[in-house]
Amino acid sequence: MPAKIVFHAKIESVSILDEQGNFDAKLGKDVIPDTDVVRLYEHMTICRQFDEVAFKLQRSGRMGTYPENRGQEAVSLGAVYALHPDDWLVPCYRENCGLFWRGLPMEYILLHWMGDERGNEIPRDLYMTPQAIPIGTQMLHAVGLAWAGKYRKKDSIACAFFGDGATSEGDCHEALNFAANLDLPVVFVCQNNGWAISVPTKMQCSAPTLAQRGLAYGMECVQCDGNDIFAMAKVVGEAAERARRDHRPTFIEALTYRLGDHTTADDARRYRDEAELKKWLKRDPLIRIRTYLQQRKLFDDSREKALQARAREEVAAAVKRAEEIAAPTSSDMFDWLYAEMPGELATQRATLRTSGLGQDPSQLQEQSPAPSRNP
Amino acid sequence: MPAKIVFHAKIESVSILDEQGNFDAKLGKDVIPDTDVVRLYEHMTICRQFDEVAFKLQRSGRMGTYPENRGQEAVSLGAVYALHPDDWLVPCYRENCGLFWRGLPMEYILLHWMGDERGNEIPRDLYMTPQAIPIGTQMLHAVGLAWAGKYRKKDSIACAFFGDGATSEGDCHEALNFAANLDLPVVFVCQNNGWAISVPTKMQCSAPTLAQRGLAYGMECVQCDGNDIFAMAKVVGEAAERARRDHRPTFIEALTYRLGDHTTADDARRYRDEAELKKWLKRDPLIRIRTYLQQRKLFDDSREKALQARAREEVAAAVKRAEEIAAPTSSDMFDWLYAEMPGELATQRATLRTSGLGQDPSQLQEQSPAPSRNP
Amino acid sequence: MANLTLVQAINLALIQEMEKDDSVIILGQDVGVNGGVFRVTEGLFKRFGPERVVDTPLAESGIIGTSIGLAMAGLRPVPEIQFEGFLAPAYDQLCTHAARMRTRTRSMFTVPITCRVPVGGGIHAPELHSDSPEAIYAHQPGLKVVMPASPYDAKGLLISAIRDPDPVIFFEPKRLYRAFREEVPEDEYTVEIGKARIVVEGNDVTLISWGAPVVQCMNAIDSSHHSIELIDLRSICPLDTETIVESVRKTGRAVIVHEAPRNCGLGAEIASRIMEHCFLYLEAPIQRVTGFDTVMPYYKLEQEYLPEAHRISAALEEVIAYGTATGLGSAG
Amino acid sequence: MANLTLVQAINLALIQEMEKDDSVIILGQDVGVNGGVFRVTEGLFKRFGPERVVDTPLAESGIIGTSIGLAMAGLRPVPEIQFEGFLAPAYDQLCTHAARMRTRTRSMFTVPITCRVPVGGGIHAPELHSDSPEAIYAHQPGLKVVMPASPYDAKGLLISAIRDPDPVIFFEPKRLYRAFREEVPEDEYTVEIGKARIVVEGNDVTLISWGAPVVQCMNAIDSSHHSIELIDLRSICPLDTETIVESVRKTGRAVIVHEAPRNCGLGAEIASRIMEHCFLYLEAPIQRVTGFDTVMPYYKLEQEYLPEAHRISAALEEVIAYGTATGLGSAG
Ligand SMILES: Cc1ncc(C[n+]2csc(CCOP(=O)(O)OP(=O)(O)O)c2C)c(N)n1
Ligand SMILES: Cc1ncc(C[n+]2csc(CCOP(=O)(O)OP(=O)(O)O)c2C)c(N)n1
Ligand SMILES: [Mg+2]
Ligand SMILES: [Mg+2]
Repeated sequence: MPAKIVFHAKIESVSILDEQGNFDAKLGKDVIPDTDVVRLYEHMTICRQFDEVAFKLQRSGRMGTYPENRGQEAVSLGAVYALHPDDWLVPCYRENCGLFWRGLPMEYILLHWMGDERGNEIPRDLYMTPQAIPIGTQMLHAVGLAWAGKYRKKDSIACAFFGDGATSEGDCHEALNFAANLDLPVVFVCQNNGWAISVPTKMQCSAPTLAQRGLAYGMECVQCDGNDIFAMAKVVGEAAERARRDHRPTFIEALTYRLGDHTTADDARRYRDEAELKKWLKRDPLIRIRTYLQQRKLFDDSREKALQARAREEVAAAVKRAEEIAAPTSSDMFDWLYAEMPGELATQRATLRTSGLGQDPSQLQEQSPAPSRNP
Repeated sequence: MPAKIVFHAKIESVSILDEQGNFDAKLGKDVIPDTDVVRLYEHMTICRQFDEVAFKLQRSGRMGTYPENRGQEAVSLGAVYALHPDDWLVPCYRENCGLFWRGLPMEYILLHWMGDERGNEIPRDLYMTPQAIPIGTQMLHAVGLAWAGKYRKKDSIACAFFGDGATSEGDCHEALNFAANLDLPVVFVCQNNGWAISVPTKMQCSAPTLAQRGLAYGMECVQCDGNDIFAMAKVVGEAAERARRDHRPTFIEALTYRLGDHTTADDARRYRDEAELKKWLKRDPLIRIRTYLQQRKLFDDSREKALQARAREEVAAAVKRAEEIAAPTSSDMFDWLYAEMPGELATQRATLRTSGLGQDPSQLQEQSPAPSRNP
Repeated sequence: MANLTLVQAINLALIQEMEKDDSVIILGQDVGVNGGVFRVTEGLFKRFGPERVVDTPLAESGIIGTSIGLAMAGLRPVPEIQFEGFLAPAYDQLCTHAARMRTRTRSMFTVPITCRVPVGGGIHAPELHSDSPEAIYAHQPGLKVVMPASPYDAKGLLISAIRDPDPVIFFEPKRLYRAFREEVPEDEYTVEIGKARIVVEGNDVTLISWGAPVVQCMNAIDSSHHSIELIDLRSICPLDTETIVESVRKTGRAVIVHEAPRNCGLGAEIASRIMEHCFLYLEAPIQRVTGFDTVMPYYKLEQEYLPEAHRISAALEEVIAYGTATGLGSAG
Repeated sequence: MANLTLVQAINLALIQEMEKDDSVIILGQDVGVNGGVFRVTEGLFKRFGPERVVDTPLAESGIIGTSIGLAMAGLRPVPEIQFEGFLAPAYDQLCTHAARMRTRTRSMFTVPITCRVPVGGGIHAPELHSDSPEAIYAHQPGLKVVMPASPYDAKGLLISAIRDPDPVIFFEPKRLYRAFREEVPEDEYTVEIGKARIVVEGNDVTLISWGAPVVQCMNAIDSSHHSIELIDLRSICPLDTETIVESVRKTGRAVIVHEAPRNCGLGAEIASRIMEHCFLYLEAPIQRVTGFDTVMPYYKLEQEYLPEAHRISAALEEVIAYGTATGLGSAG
């Protein structure tokens, strides 16, 4: 058989609650109980409020660059909902909604974007790593975290989040490859939001799907509607189970969309078609889940009103907490470099200078000018 | 349709002349005319002799580390045979056979491993880049070379060679991704020889094939018998045509085997099963092509004898040429760094020192000790 | 003459070189329609089209690696890396290949790329958007490294870099992108790579810097009553030892200012060269006013990290005073 | 006590730390069955099994990146990078993450990895197998960098490195792997990171080096009739400024020797610190005997590139003679 087929593959795309509000009862069975759907909706609403307030903080000069999460909330929320509380979360910077669900106080994210490292001083029992600024690098950490869990025979796994752009970085490939070949329990969640700043996804991946990245590694891979919290929860739940049971990784492409600019430093109107945005505004994950609740009479306008008020309150309180934290002092720069501070650094810390340190003034008094040592 | 199939793929494996000498007449039709098969066989035989002699040169201290090519000759030879003379060849270090076919004088390879940069001073009209030592890095250069050809609206393409190990490097992924998304005419030839030093291929890729690496990029990909020169020529020929015609890249996994140690610094008995080696010795590409010729009476023992003599002669002559080249002089270190030599470097070159350069002795005479400039 | 910002001067240089030579092409992240995140390539996509101004995948090693291939084939690619922190993934291709290709092949292959990279702190950017890695690349033989501190030099140096037959890393101090304007000739001109510029002449002490801190040096000079000679290096590698040495032989004292951490920074190399060449002229230890030997902090503390004018002033005063009080003026 | 080569001393240290602490695991290319291309991990796979001695895919960024994750979870990974030339692909993970994680998270996450890397020239290896990139990593705050020059120090430093709560790059001078043997205690012991070793005491000049050139320095001393003090740094970062300064205040003269190119090499930092701290004691300009500012050549010329004993001797003689002839002994 000279030209035989040696490998077959197909990629599935999973959707449960679609844009029109249709719910696939079979696929969606038992994925999220109704009471949780309400809680998830409430949480998403608060996150949306957080996003708006963060944006305004930047605009009014109270915070640095901020990347809006708007429109992508269901991805991380559905994922984190489906995971165990001690599964590692390894985010990029559009996963606020999932991180808050896990329990991260909102002021941490604010502090981070306010240029304060204390925003990354995340309690270890939250099992999450700080936001990753260098794109595509954090997935390798997820692989290591998952590996450590396996080595210690723990039940925990790791879930890495990253964008479509991140899949172009070599580190992404190395992470997927390590996980696949070393049999490590990692769930890779790619938030395909259509853009990497101004560059459309097709320049990161001209293949029909991003999900098929995983085929290269013989990894399970699947596409799903990232604005559908049911699909997210289901797909991540299955991937997590596969990881826990078989130590096998999964690559998930979550189709979503960045409704805002890339960050507050960006202006998407320069490169993005208004029509595309309009189309996606209708697919807003928040609208979709609200429709679901309304259809089932699980939520109404009065609860919505109360929720909006609560959202405003909670976010305002978080802003207050973030802004009330005393500014860092210059010694903070030095105090966290190593477990023990080297002498030279201690001098720099004490003097806040890099010059003059060697000019021991006593030299001038005690010493006669450079004694000749030659015979 | 909630869980719809959004992508389908399959990988083919191509074989024309198999281990038993069976020739697939349909697939093999017009791939290599008989007269060329003879020439290719002769060339491979000479390369095999080159490999043996190079190995001995290392063992007798006349050359540094050398990576034997033995057993993999058909891969690069079949590929280069199928390409145009101005298609870029971007090799790793097991492509001697293909490079010599293109016209690289054998002494270049010797000089390289003798620790002499002149082994890389490859005439530009051979369209080949120097051997690549850092694994996985050269495929990006192939992408750039192909891009330049496309930009200049030339008909030429680039063909990159690399091992199974190289596919684990991030750069490999970036190269494939650039080629796929920017529509560049590159043929990627992966020599899957079973090992990366002591690490078996399954640690580089636990998927059923390495060929499926290409699926991640929506790239054409195919596996073929790398010890079958017909399969190589056919598959690369088709890929080259696709590149020239559509500017689309192809990923080819050539199944072959490293019959020797990794390099002369390695001892494969430490990690490799003798039985595996024995199995592959029977698949030696040289035996296979010889069988083909014998079956068709295109070659006989007397020609073989003459060929062996010619091989010894040609290789000995190459060794002589390499060894007769005068040793480099120390100034060679400096002369090729930049187009123009910076002043400080010229001083280092002239003095062969890095110390004392600033101690202008005239200072000692002309100057009185450090005049005070203060008022 | 036009009154341009540094961004505009670079933009103009790119336009002129691209019009002159069709082997010049631009590639990188967001350089196309978006005109670059700092708008340095604004308008070029429209002017030169998608074949010459190319948005690439998000992969720095890929951008530099393919640029190397493009250059080996005879083009003159001008890749942009978005921030200096993201030059790190390309470190391998730059140091392993770009820097060594000519030597390795004895000039059969060369790598005339100009890698543009915004550099340095001071703009309240997130983590890894404020570093100064110039010494890293200066330590790799085979690369050239430049960093202009003014619109005029930016244009002239960039044109030189693009025409240079070897790889040049062109660092653009982002803090100066729009900090001030300067008269810049509309015609093309070059500023020689490897030549420093004496910004202010003086006799008491030599102040040496490059990039954004040059402005801080100016501020320090403005507030001093001493006669300070300010040298803007412009080229990090090759380094203009001659200009530096000549100045320090005149002044007997030197202060070096840079944003990168002190340890193994370029300041150490400059101080060493001065010491080697001016040993008998030195009246005070050479001082380095630099970033601290700790990670560049998030932006709330970046001002404390950077070598701002007050720190430069303190060092200048100290160096000038050194030895004079105790009559040890000629002891050093 | 056992009479061990440097390779054996490292191997012993690995065994002892792995027996003591099951959070220590080894990962890298060919470290398993094959025992590493230099046989440094020989026998460990058999002894500790495939879960603790792990062959990985051929990807250096992957090796360091996953090690960072392992360390963040509380393990103490000891990744091996096969040659220093192939540390470059891991530069980004080392400098962007390993070095910054503690600072970025205010110690909530730490990265106690020990990255072992053979380093330096002199063994007739192919391209990119003979470089000395230590200054690059020293310039990145947050990393520690060490390089032993003897079996005794190798064992003690490696144990310190593995126990260190922060990332350490452990450079192993491959030219010394089997160059000589030394008595090494069989029990575990540590050599403190950040402390240099005075190898030979002397009064006329201070000779400073680390790694393989230490042996060349010894040869130069053996052939000299002067009283030379030899300091083996052992730790590149943190640097033991005190020991250096104390010595140079005694001798008034210094020569620094390293294999890396001179420009922006560690020698510049050391010379600068000496100049800053010993200005009034210096009787001659500090000299640097180093690799040249050109690409490390292929092996036919490597001996000409390396700072061999004759070049060290020449610099020593010159520095000692400096000033004495003309009576300028106290001028520096
Ligand atoms: C290594 C690296 N290169 C470049 C950047 C600059 N940058 C920040 S975000 C971004 C786009 C990321 O796109 P994607 O991964 O799709 O994530 P998204 O922002 O869409 O969520 C770029 C290029 C960076 N942060 N890191
Ligand atoms: C970046 C890099 N890492 C490590 C090495 C050391 N090394 C040389 S060859 C080799 C194995 C290469 O395996 P593969 O790509 O399969 O090629 P093969 O030798 O089997 O032809 C390794 C690890 C290297 N040269 N470059
Ligand atoms: Mg995106
Ligand atoms: Mg192989």
